[in-house]
Amino acid sequence: MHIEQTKIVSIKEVQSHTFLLSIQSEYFAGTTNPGQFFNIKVSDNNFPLLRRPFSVCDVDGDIISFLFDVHGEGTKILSKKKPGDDLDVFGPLGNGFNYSSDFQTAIIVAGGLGVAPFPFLLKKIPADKPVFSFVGARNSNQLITYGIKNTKLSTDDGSAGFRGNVVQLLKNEIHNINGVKKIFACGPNVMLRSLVEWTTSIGIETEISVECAMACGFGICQGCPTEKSDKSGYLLVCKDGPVFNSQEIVI
Amino acid sequence: MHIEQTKIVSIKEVQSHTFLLSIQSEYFAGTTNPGQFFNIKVSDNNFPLLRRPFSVCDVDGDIISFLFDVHGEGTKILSKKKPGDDLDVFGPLGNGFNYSSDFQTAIIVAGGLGVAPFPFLLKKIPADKPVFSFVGARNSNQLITYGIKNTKLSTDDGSAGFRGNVVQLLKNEIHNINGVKKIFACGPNVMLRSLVEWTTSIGIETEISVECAMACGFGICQGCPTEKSDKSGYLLVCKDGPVFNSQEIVI
Amino acid sequence: MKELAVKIKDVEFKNPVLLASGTVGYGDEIARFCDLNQIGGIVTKSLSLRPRKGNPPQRIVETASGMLNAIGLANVGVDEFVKNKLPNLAKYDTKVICNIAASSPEEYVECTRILTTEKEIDGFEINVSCPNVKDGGLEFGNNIDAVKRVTSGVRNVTDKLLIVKLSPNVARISDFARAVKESGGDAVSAINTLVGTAIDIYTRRPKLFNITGGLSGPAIKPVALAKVLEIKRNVDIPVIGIGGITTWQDIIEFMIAGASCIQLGTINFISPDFGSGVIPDLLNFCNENKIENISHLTGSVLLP
Amino acid sequence: MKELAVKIKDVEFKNPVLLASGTVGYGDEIARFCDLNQIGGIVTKSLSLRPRKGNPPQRIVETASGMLNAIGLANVGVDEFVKNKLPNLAKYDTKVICNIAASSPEEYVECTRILTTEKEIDGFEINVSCPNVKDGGLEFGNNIDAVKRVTSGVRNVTDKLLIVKLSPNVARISDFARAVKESGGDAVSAINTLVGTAIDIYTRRPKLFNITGGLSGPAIKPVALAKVLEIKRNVDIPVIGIGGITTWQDIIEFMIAGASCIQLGTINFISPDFGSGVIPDLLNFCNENKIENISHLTGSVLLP
Ligand SMILES: Cc1cc2nc3c(=O)[nH]c(=O)nc-3n(C[C@H](O)[C@H](O)[C@H](O)COP(=O)(O)OP(=O)(O)OC[C@H]3O[C@@H](n4cnc5c(N)ncnc54)[C@H](O)[C@@H]3O)c2cc1C
Ligand SMILES: Cc1cc2nc3c(=O)[nH]c(=O)nc-3n(C[C@H](O)[C@H](O)[C@H](O)COP(=O)(O)OP(=O)(O)OC[C@H]3O[C@@H](n4cnc5c(N)ncnc54)[C@H](O)[C@@H]3O)c2cc1C
Ligand SMILES: Cc1cc2nc3c(=O)[nH]c(=O)nc-3n(C[C@H](O)[C@H](O)[C@H](O)COP(=O)(O)O)c2cc1C
Ligand SMILES: Cc1cc2nc3c(=O)[nH]c(=O)nc-3n(C[C@H](O)[C@H](O)[C@H](O)COP(=O)(O)O)c2cc1C
Ligand code: FES
Ligand code: FES
Repeated sequence: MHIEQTKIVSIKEVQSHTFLLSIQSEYFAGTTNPGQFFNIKVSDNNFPLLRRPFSVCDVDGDIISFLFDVHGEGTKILSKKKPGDDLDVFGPLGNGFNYSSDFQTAIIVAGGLGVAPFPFLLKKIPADKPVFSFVGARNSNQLITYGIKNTKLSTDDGSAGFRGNVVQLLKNEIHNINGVKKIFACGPNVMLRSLVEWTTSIGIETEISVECAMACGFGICQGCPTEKSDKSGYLLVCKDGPVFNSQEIVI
Repeated sequence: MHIEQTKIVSIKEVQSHTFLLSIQSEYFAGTTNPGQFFNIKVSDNNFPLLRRPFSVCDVDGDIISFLFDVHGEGTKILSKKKPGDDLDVFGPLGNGFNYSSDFQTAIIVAGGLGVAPFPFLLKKIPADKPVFSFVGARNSNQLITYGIKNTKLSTDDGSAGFRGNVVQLLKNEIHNINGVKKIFACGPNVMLRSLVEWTTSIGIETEISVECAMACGFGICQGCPTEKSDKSGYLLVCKDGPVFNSQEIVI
Repeated sequence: MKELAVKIKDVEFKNPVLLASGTVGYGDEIARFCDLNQIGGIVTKSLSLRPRKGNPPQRIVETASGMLNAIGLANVGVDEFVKNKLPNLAKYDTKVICNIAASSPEEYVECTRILTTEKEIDGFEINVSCPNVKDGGLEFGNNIDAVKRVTSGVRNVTDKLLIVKLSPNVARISDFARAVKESGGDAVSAINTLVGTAIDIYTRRPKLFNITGGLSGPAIKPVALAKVLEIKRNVDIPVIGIGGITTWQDIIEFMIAGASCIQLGTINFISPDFGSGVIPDLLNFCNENKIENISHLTGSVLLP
Repeated sequence: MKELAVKIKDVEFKNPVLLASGTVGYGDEIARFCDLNQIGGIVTKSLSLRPRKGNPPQRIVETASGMLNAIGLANVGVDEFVKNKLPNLAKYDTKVICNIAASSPEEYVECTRILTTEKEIDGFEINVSCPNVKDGGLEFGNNIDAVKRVTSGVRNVTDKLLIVKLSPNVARISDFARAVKESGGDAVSAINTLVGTAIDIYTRRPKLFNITGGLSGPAIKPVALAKVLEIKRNVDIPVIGIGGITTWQDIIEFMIAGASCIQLGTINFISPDFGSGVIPDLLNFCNENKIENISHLTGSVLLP
């Protein structure tokens, strides 16, 4: 991990308010694992003060991409950047997905912008292992499937795919999926919570990428605690995560 | 005076670190006098918090121009704007030059970026009155003569024009200028002070445009006092100025 | 617009948005931008018995998301105010609160005695907390007994709404709020500015003639909010929240923390139209969240 | 680089740049970015006798040019620090200051007694000012007698450099600095964070689990600077300046105001390389301005 002044190669609005930002960095491209994140300074002044964390979305040659939503002031500033602009990027940070563990079939579960870390993960999952993806959103306008393959959709209002949430959809479909399964999930905490409750009960290994407020992103501020499952203390989302095995923490 | 969301028509670096910014506004073009200023919000967030004051440099049709130097963070942000960008402009503010008083010959005295208010003033001075301009700077790289006519130059280091300051230059040249004179001056306080000392002693009417720290720019914060000549209290630079008759205030 | 009306003592403010002392003069200039008929009230620049010139320049320094000021209570004085400023303010359908600053308890009382007979004045805000004058101001604001003396002295000469504006530059602001309540004050305003400074590193001189100044603006919002919350948790007195408000969300946040009304300060310098412009946003929030009257927000913070 | 050396008591810091407690842990992670050999010193996260888990999330909220934290003194405890953290710190050619936080005067003394025998520790910073724990912290910081008791208690068990870190959440910080001096302390650090809060307007809950937190970052710089100046004008004791430093100019400004050394806090989260990166800028300033030793800046402010 280091801090690099990168150049923006491209920035595209892939969906209303959702942007795909690409930067060039040999070092980052060579050292990043799916599920890791970068802490980006969106301005060169005090506003906003803190860096903003974004999961790596994809790596292609020496191009790194991030998929982000315009949420508040920081992402608004980011969305207005232009190709050629400088970008101060710190990473790669945290621990990514473990895609080489002992499973036969990968299942991707993404809520909303939770798809962000998966294009890169999908590239890394060994080609002989089938992948099934489940993506959910409130409605069809908010469905993002950028870079995801073999996908089943759900929307809360039924405007696309299954009507209901993505965990229900997965429950309905799981019997069609064979082999020793491993779930990789990212999305809102409520989604992760209901997913993990269920996968724990039926014993499917699950890795989740967790979000929370962060200041430093690399373990010096203690600002991003998440409770250990045994309640003996806290792990740090930025350093011990953001990807956790669902058994490690209380989500 | 009002607040208007204007569009930037053009922005050019006329000299290293000096920019000419033009916006479009019928209202401003129709209501502004030379020497008045505008208070510009250079960002749409808290950084920087306060507006930045700039003298009107020129008005051409419905195009208003400002000439500015990159000084600190605010002007840095401003210098990076692009044609088509929005700009939040408040004005016209304060009182401008009185160019219709009873004089026969106008003398412009500008130090550094003090030339800013004069292109517009020169347009307004009745055509039958001759104008002599004196512009000074540290060295030839810092000399700005944008929009100024009939100009004599001075530089501290002699790299262009007269070697010395602009007030000395004027003293040397004043005997060549005939008629009832009126001086219009803008520049650093030290320059204005030495100018006014001399013009008071020889009785030439002098108007000076003064700069100081400002918060509101329209008289509500009391942040911009300048002492009255009789020391009985303060005038406000933003509301009673920024152009003062040199006899009104202690510069 | 009854949804937005707020009552403190017997004064009904049209809505909880007031303009803060020292940031709108006596209403003359701001009225071109902020429709005073649309807002709850306006608080005058601090008035003293006699006019004050204020401090020599430099009076203002910008800081990160904030500004320092050391105006030094420049004001026209009570008499000139009544003669030439109040008539203009009286034209608007809004509440007029006179802020008073003085160098002695007697001067506070004297100012109030003179002003209270003016029917256009709806209440007083006693400024015991200005950090920028030698005499008066902070010395009172840091001394509970002085605050009590001033409050009860002023209470004796007026039946109108009596607000005391507290200094944040103390260890426990709620002790001062309690003192105000016990001495007959009707409400407290929190906060005035925080003491701060800035130095020119080349000349090595303070940037402000007064050496220190008062910090205001978004930078201080978290501090102001904590002070409002502290008062609300400890003392049963209406609080007027002030400090760094620049959005309608900030106003709601202050009310949830405990404010009955709020005041807008530094934002007037940047967006002089914010005061009246924000009213529809407040109305909208109340409607969307089915809040019958905005005062139901006051102190509604849910604490663990 | 002798131009930058600064001495407090018998500890010679290579330069006035220290890393502030709680913002660099025990030096492990920051060392990848900031070359600890290049800076004056590092102050550890506050240590307590036993390990502390700290507060549940949310512990952090960003604010205008600042941030609130309510970490709650999460730390490994004195024993674990000596066993597993100190050896790593000892590898660097820099001064190591242990910051201590405790719930009782006795615990402060006990921690110091244990740590003072470690030769790798150059001094102590006693944190009487953490706003984020129920027991200890602010209560001590607001009480002059408690500060005196803690200072003299700790003084009794160590001859090493003894710094007391003061709370800004008091009316007159210089009274506390005087108390420290009178009780045998060698220096004071100013400031710790300001108490602040933030509320979610939709859930109406404080954003921080702890309700309030400590405000740090550029927003507080003017306040911190005023506190340093206040101490310098009133008490003859070395001051370590802290609060909102993000540029080399800020460091110079704090020194001119009265700081002997400074500490970097929040900036480490944004630019972890700032600590060592800023040293050449300081050197440059001294050379350009013909300042033989940077300590000549300390307290050199020119007041009217
Ligand atoms: C490890 C990690 C990976 C992420 N990956 C992505 C991604 O790939 N794409 C994407 O669009 N977004 C991602 N996010 C979320 C993204 O960081 C936020 O949307 C962004 O910070 C919003 O910034 P803003 O200034 O626009 O919003 P604002 O709401 O104005 O400001 C954000 C502020 O809120 C705080 N905050 C509070 N809760 C949270 C939370 N749960 N998550 C983040 N910040 C919080 C932050 O500390 C920050 O200071 C990720 C977050 C984390 C922690
Ligand atoms: C009436 C008036 C007219 C002006 N016209 C022009 C112009 O036409 N062209 C031009 O280039 N500049 C002009 N200036 C100066 C210009 O406003 C400043 O250069 C600009 O504010 C710098 O902003 P910054 O953020 O880049 O600099 P910074 O130094 O980072 O910030 C400026 C801050 O310094 C404060 N400040 C302190 N002293 C002064 C002072 N003497 N003048 C201005 N601000 C001060 C301001 O309040 C502001 O908060 C004018 C100033 C005034 C008052
Ligand atoms: C330039 C200026 C002048 C002020 N003058 C006064 C004053 O005369 N009396 C007073 O009680 N408060 C005065 N204040 C304090 C404000 O009323 C308000 O309490 C403070 O600025 C915090 O609010 P804000 O952050 O919204 O500005 C002044 C503030 C500023 C910025
Ligand atoms: C996340 C965080 C944790 C902190 N923890 C401690 C602590 O454990 N002990 C302490 O004395 N100060 C602590 N502080 C206060 C800092 O040391 C410093 O005094 C304060 O942040 C102001 O400096 P800054 O504005 O440069 O951050 C902490 C600050 C932050 C931001
Ligand atoms: S964000 Fe600072 S420790 Fe995790
Ligand atoms: S800048 Fe506010 S009164 Fe002049």
